[in-house]
Amino acid sequence: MDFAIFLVQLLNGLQYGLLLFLIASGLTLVFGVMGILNLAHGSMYMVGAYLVWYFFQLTDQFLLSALISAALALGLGVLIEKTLIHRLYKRNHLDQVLLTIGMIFVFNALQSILWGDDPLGVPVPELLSGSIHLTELVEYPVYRLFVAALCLLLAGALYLVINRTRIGMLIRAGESNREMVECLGVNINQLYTLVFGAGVMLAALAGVVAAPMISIVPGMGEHVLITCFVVVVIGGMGSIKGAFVAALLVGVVDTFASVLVPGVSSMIVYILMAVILLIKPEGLFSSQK
Amino acid sequence: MSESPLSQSPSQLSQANLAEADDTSEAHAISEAHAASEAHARSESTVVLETEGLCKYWGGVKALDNMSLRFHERSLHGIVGPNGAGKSTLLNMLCGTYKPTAGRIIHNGDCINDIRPYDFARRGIGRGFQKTNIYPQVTCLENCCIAAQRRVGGSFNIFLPKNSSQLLEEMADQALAQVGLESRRDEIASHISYGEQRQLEIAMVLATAPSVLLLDEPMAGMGHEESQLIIELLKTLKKDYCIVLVEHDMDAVFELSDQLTVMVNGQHLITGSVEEVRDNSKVKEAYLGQGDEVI
Amino acid sequence: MFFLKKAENWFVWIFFPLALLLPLFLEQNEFYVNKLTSVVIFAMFVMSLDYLVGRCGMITLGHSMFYGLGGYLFIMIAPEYEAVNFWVYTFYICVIAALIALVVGVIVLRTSGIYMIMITLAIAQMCFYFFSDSVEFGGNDGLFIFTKPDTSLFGLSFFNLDDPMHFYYFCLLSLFNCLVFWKVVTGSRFGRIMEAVKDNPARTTALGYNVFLFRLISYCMASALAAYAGYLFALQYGYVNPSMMSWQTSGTALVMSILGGMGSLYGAILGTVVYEGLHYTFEHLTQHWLLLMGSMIIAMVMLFKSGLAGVIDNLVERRK
Amino acid sequence: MKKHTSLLTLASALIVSLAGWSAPTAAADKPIKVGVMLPFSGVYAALGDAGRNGMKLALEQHADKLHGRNIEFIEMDTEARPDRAPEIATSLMSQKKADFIIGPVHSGVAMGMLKVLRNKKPVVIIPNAGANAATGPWCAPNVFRTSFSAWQPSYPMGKAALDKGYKKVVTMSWNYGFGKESLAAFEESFKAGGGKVLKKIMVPFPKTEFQSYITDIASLKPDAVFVFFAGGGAVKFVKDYNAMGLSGKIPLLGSGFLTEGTLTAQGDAAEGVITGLHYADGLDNPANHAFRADYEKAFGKPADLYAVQGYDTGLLIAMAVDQLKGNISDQGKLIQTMESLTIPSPRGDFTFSRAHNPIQTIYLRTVENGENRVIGVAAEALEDPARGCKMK
Repeated sequence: MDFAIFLVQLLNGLQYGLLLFLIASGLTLVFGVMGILNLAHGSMYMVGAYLVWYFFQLTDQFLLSALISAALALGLGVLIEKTLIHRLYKRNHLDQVLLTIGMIFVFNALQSILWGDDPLGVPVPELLSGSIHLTELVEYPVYRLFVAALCLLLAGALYLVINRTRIGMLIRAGESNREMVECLGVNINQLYTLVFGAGVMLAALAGVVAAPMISIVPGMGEHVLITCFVVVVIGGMGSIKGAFVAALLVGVVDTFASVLVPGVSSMIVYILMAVILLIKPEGLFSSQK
Repeated sequence: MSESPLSQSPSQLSQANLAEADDTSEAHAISEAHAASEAHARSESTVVLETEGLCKYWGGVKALDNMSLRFHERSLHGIVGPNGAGKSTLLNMLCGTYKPTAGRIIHNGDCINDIRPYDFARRGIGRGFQKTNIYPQVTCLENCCIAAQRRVGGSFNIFLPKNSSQLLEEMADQALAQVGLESRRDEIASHISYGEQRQLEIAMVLATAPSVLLLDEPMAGMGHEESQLIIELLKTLKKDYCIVLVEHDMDAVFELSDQLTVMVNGQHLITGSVEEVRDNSKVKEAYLGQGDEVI
Repeated sequence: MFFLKKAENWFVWIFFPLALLLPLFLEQNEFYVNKLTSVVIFAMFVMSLDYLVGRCGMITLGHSMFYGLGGYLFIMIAPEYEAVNFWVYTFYICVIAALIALVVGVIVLRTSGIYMIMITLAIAQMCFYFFSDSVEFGGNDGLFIFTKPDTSLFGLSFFNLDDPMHFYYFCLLSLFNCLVFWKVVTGSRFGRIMEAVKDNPARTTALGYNVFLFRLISYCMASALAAYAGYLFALQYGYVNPSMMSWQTSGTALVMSILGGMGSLYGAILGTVVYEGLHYTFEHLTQHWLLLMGSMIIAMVMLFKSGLAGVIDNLVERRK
Repeated sequence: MKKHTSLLTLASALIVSLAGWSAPTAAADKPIKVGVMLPFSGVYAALGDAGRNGMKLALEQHADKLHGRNIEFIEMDTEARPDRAPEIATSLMSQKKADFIIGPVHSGVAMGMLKVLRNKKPVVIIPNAGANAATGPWCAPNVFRTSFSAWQPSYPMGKAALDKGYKKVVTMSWNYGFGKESLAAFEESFKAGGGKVLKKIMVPFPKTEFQSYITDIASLKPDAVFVFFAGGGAVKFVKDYNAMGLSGKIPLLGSGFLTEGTLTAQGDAAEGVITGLHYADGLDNPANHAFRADYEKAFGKPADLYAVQGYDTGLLIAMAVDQLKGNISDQGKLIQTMESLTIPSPRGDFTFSRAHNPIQTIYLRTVENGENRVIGVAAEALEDPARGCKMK
């Protein structure tokens, strides 16, 4: 592997990792603040991709479709929290697992009924459709760089929100001590609704920005779910910073392993997770004590 | 359990004599009736548990620094200090939850630094927790059965029915009787009052037949009357066991302790009789300096 | 005697006689017998998971690994074209599975909660990909078992594995034995401490018990019985496939177990039967059965606090 | 109140599940029972749907040739889960007493299904799954296939690549049975003609992160790339290949599934991809034109390969029933009749080999303006070698 190719691969890995982070951040946020294990998180990613495809068919405007989809996802998240999740805070994790598995079924069925089972695609927006020459053969599409930049931007924004705002303070407080937040006189219900909605929106947003790069197919949510859980666990449940580091780690390791050690590439992320959990049983940056 | 005085090292002897001297005066203050017998018991007492230069660092923070203490048989050793003084850290190390960074823990003459956490209980070091720590969904009797079963054995037998042993039940009943919870025998543990739950916790430790009882704030969060119950209970128990008591309730500690250690910021400040400690200027300084607690 | 709780007693006395008689009405129909057999086999697997999660507090999403291994181990250790003894190989498979669980458990049981879920998942996925990528074990398409084992014991053959009815009754007996076994275990001195470990590991350590060892033993037992169920599944159709080890299999089993009422053991049977029954019905009702299934699961979790067993418990207690 | 609702839900759950178990098995002798086991949910749902539609279209069109016998369809969702295959197959055979069993799409499911159905009463017609074994070591008198073996579309591509002057190629596919068999068939003819395979990349199924592999291909600089992917993976691969700037520089060849039913989603990225397959949408023959018009009219969307295969399955049933004048009770005769048929398929006429796999023409196609255009014939009347099949 010469150096130029090495750099391209590194870029591949980082870009994949950043997208993973975008999906995983919502998952870890919801778990960290609310203690909810949302197995239907992957379905939200799927919903985002299908929504943007649908609105793109109607409007032919990618940006507009993306905004509508994100807003709808936020609404969906709030709705789910208000109607279902809300009643389960006092129950144990396993009931939440059962509920969210039920939700996976429902979303998969709705997807099949509403949008059919053919693989779908969304074209890359005109403005971002160019590509940059990296080596004599390899080009890098501008859209992917844009997605990487967007993910970085969102990561930065999340960092600022969590560390610099009042809501962020409550979220941090919630991560370390859930009862305490209630003592602060905060309306915990509103905070939870907001956080769950935001989590769903982040996942859907990932689906939206990924849509032009991927094929939109049934079952896409489940594939991504497991990888996301790996990322979240490596990073330490509930830690946004951990999810960021872990996502990049998984992205880069997976990319290089698939080329260098193809024999174990199917297992590499699991091996990575197992090793990290053996060294640090609570993940890299656990906030739960 | 009782060793002959001949086997004691000179230092232990002097310690014992010291304790005796302290005790007579203190015993006066508590109860004249028991004074004679207690003084007698103390004079023969031996060191059961001992720490030598015990340290615990969390990263760069010294939670506990160079702590050397001796805990005697059939006596109650109180440990006080402001919040964050390292009392719970000390207790957690004495029962094996934390491993010491440096120093030694000696039980009946053996260094037990490196034994497994569960082996502490097997050696007779039983502990109660700061927060109530029982099995809330089963009966009080069952709580004590779980504790006593280790003595009966068969815990790895997957075919031996759990209620097959008369002996086990007797042991559990006896432990309940010791703390005066016979009447609550068949109640679900989470249904009895908070004070009773603390008593139950002590009963569970007793059911393991310990020689040392490590108690972490058994009176925390209790009303006056409930506290009084525990105080009476501890007074009885200290006739038979070596008790290490971490407690915030100063009145109770002064009333109960044979020996008293004051800790500040992980450091050992003073160990002595209640009077010695009460009159010590360093102690007053430390507490007044902290400002949040006054003796 | 074993079934102390009233609801449990009722369930056992209704379910098993019913299950015994049912095939007599379905004799002409091989499919129903086969379907019932696979439900009974899966219930055994779910029960072992139910013990692990509900009675030991160890939540695993990698239990399907042992289910799949039950089938694959047979293929690995038995000669391809020679009938081996069923009982001997049952013993082998359970022992080997327990040994594997011993090694895996030493790694896995260092963690707990969500981290344990994930690390068990990771190990199961590795195992899944090992078989799925392998050439010699048929890869993604799976493998056939050409020769079914011979079931004679001391020269006497009680039943024939190729006869679906025989096989069904044998599996039903196995299920009953499993239930009794788990009841005995949970009612034993070991079970008492295991329960204590689940409720309060710190306290149990402080009482002088080696918590890790209790967990490890339970993990090995549950894994061995999961492998046994997988072994029976492989024998039913003579076919193994890596999808037996997929995380979806673990997930389904977990759903059945929660649905039935976590930790109630007999709830595992209840959960499996109801889940499979609903699945079967909805599937024949509409192509979009997933929608009905999902809604049903959501409805049940919202309404029943401790699964179906909890509902039955309440009913029976109220009548008292 | 709350107790009541929960009770009701419980009761209904129990009743519904019990009702399921005790569904009556009334067996009317009259209609011909066609059991369908295709995936109607999950990743392969689109394929299952198209196959079923095609088959129904054929049987409706030829309803007059069934000698008064009706067709009763029994549809089962395999969910593409191999572990469920034996159960569903038994259900169709013993419970529903199906005369024909149609399925599946997924090769793993095919293996589990054949385990149960080989040499049994129902006649099995495989409308898609291409595992070589089904008409190889696992062939059986009662098992027919109207689609292809994995070997068929890939084998001629080796020669086609050599003809175009490609000497060094990289091959790539998902690491599962069908992918491996496709690559092996390609290599068989490619190596025999003196070609060299630089690297064989097996991607774990169902991973769709292809960028690192494509970068790897770029670093190897082969003359061409031969791949097998299908469905969503094919869309993603072709898009990634184009996005990384390789299309137009390193020609992309593939087993035909790379561009079947995926072209809309692939968009411009698929332009110029060369594939081999036994069918192409734009195939110029009367049967195809008629079929495509009818299909679009009936289902409101254009037909694809999977619909054609389903259609031929329907044709096969209809023609066999017609020849036997509606009496299909003698399995031996039925099989004999089916073996002798020439199917007037939209892909061109085909007959069955001794292993019951179609002997068919493989077309060479390229993507132009979002359509698979036939640019030649890769192999005329190609017969699968049926290695390991002991049937005469």
